[in-house]
Amino acid sequence: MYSEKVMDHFMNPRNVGEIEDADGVGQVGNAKCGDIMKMYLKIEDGIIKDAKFKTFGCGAAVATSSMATELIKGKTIKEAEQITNRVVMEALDGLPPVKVHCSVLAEEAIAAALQDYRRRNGLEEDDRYKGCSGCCGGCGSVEMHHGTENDEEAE
Amino acid sequence: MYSEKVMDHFMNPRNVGEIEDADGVGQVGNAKCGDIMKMYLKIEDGIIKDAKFKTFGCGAAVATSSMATELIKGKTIKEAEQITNRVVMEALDGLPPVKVHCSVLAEEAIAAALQDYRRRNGLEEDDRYKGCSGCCGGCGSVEMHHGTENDEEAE
Amino acid sequence: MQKQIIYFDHAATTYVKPEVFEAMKPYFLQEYGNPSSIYSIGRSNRKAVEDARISVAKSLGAAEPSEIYFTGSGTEADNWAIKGAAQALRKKGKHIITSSIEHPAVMATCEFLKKEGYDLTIIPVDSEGLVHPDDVDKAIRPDTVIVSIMMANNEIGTIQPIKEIAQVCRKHGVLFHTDAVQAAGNIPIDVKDLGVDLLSVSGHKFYGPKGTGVLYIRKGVRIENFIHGGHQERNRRAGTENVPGIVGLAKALELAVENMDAHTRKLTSLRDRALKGITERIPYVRVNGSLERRLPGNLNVSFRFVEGESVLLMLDMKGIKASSGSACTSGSLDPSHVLLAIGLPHEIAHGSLRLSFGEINTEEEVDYLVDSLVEILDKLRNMSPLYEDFVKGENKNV
Amino acid sequence: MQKQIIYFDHAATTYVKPEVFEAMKPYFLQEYGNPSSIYSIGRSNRKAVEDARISVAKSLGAAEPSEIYFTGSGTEADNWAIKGAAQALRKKGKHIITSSIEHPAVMATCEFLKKEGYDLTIIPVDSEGLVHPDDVDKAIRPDTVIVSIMMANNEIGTIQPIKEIAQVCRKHGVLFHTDAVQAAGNIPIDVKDLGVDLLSVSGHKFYGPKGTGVLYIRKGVRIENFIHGGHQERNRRAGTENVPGIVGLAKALELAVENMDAHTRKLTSLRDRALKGITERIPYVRVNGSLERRLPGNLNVSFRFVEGESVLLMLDMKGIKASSGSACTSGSLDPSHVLLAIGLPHEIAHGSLRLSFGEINTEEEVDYLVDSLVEILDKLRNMSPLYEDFVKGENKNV
Ligand SMILES: Cc1ncc(COP(=O)(O)O)c(C=O)c1O
Ligand SMILES: Cc1ncc(COP(=O)(O)O)c(C=O)c1O
Repeated sequence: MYSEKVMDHFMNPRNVGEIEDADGVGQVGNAKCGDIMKMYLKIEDGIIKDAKFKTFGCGAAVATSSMATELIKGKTIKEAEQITNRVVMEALDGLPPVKVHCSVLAEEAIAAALQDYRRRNGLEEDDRYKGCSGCCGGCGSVEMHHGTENDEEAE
Repeated sequence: MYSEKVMDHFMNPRNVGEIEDADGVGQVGNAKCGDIMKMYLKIEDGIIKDAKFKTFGCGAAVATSSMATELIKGKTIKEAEQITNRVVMEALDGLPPVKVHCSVLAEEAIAAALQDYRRRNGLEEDDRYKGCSGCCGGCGSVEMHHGTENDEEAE
Repeated sequence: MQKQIIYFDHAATTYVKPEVFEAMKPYFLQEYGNPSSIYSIGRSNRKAVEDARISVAKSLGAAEPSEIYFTGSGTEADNWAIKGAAQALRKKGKHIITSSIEHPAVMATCEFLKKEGYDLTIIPVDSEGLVHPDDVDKAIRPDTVIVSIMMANNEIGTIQPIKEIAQVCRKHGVLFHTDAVQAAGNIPIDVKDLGVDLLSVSGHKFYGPKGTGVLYIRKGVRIENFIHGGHQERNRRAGTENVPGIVGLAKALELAVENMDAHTRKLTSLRDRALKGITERIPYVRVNGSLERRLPGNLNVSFRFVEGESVLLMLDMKGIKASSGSACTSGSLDPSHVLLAIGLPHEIAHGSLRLSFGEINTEEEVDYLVDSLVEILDKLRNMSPLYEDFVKGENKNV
Repeated sequence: MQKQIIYFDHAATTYVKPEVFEAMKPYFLQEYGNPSSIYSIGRSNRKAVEDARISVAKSLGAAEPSEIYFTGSGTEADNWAIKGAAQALRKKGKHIITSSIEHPAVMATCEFLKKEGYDLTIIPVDSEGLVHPDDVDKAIRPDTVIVSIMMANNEIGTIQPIKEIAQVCRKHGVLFHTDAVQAAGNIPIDVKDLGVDLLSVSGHKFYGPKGTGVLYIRKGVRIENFIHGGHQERNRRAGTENVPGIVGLAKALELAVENMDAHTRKLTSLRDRALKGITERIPYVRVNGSLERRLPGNLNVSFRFVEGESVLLMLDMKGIKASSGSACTSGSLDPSHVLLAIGLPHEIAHGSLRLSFGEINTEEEVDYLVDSLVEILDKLRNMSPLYEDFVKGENKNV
């Protein structure tokens, strides 16, 4: 079902973790849909010096997170904005049709983290980023995603 | 599907043929249903001295004809009248349900031949015999069976 | 009574070819996973199913593998096509067209829909068993939802002008289904060239396994699902895939298409040999169906004055397996509806024999068949009151 | 990554046992005749089918072999039972009752009928997945035509009080169907004692072949046919009989019933060993379904903060095959409707794993599974933003 590249990035994900003093943090998706991506960026002089992620989700979600962080590291913000879900998918040698939404999530997670960076730095917000298109139609803005439905107790 | 007895009487039918100077001849069934039995009886002093048959029909039709002639040979007319389809079937170790009508036909062929004998000899006709019950519901009296739908040309 | 079995009933069912069996085997014992599973044992199964789909698509000339749906039988494919189309197009109308010589899988399905309130037009056939496209043209109404005409008949082997009928249907914008259960693997099929919308196949007519079938659904054609449930077959036919069955069907069809020329030559030659022997040596015989537009392996003859089952049983005692009408309808008292439809009187229809030749048959077997028939017909006619009447009538005429 | 495969997904499908395969084999290659034929090769097939029917009747406790109908899958049996009853009883009404944890084969069939204008009542289950007979009692209306409640659930293994539900239905004179696809061959079934009217079975859940099923129809119960066509199965299910499949299903069920005690002991012990290992060594785990009324081989657990497919894939990399929810529904984005029905929040339902043990499994395999899960959960939770939030929250609370 998954390409070898996907399986490689799933089994050996690059850039897993947090960045304590991140310059931008974005989280998209929600637990209801089964996918949450949280992206941490370290940005210096408009260049993405480091990127890390945490992901709750399926194999494709983990692999696209991993690939997306790989693709944006060392890029300028402008360049990072060009990393669409299509680019991530191609870098992974494709995804099964039912998993395409995961790559959309990766694109949106980057966008959300960049938006957070702009906001923190008083930069003009990118009106291209209108919030997540929604893995399952239920998503709203970045803030809304954060921590939703994450407070129920497992027995 | 058929018992060994049925197959034996089908493959080696007893009493096939005509009796030139028969005392009673009966024919039942019709070609439309795929079964016709013609029974010839030689009767002396109220005893069936000989019985022969010709049958157009399936394995069960041939076997019941054969068994029926065997059963009535040497019997008095009264005794022969007791040979119901059930008796013929039992003597053959049974028939598949869809073939039970063939044994009815055998009973009726005997009855028709005996009726013919009575008629020829001015004896009282047996009101028990009302004509064939019909292998396929389409039959009427003995006369009607005779030769019906038997005149179409094969190409 | 000889011990060896001579099988002339390949239209009823075929054995599974050893190559086909070998292809199926691993999917029973080792590669048994569920194709819907995401792990690797399930994935190899998934691949086997999708490879089979590609292969069947190629064998039938489909534009895309996604037009191929695996079913549990030819009958299921027929039910699905007709009921599914009727249901999907309810708003358009409730009129169905079929022919008078369809297999019960189509005929009983149409009769069921008739009971449900559908109008049913049954197109007659000519004396060779052919449907005339013009008759279809005339029968189509604005409320017609589907036309179902079989590609090749299972009893008399007649091959219909499917391409022409498909054109008529397309002209009217009406869905066209063909039951190709007897055709598939026996004559070339190219669904694109034929222009059909729906086409049914059954695995066990070309040396594949029983309990397997295919419904071809042309891309863009929407019919209602028939078996509802899980997401198998792209949400259109539910039930855990019969992986060995699917692999076997595809392999068998592949082999059949590969060997089509040799198969046709061999079966036609056996058929013609039998035909010649029978008609030369047995009087009062009628050959049923078209001699030109005919399945290579099919021969259907009527022997006057005798009844078919008797002939079959006596052949069976000689080790020869054949059929009288369709195997499916044995047990019924009525003679074959197909033989009646081509105009045979009942008593002659009753005396009919279907011989369907296959790849294992030999000329020696055919010669033995003819010898056996000569002997059997002699015996049965001597036992027949109809023959007696006929001979007496003849003698009178002399 | 180890090469050997460890299969813990027997609820999705099983391999075919070698004895079963051997029983099927002759019907592919030698005894290939059509059971509807009258000649001897067909007759031996007929006998094989009828012997299988007798055997299945015995295995299920049916009063008569004639109550057993062979189908092309468990899904087909479910479709037939529900649609057939609905159609036959249309005059009585258009109300159907089912439960919230049915397999898609039942659920999608009911949804289809709903689209056709039927009223559908879906009975909820409690937190263990149990249907309460009282709820069925209350749901039955004068226009109810059928109640369909599964015998044992495919995801959480819960066994329903079928006898009690059947009594409720009988009291009201309403037909009762149970999908026993997961139950058959795994727990004892006695249709007479249960008092059900209709019961579905699938061959590939107890080491029999895929693409085979059974519908038990109690004597006297009249439902409309589902697959129309030839006269097979006493005119009630058309299509050339899948003789090897039927023989295989019967043989597999026979073996399962014979070995039921040992099977139950072994699977329960493996299941309990896994349960103990997992709950002792992994925190934040929830066990789903009843521990008392449960299929012996079923274990269903939810791991908080992680997503099920990731767990499955990592297990797969270690050679371990399991399932997350039902195999049939993988490919869907929604978490299992069964887990939601027993009250799990979405995110916890997403992190669920179904382990279904089988006769080939060993204690060593179970121990390896537990070790693997410990390692995998550690890795995935470290990658999970939900776990990060949870830990930070915990820390804050300290
Ligand atoms: C409870 C239940 N019902 C029905 C089915 C469908 O059976 P089949 O796959 O044979 O169609 C399954 C399994 O797939 C099942 O687990
Ligand atoms: C023309 C035709 N259609 C349909 C069928 C039904 O196929 P199956 O037996 O696979 O259901 C048959 C044969 O049985 C057939 O000959």
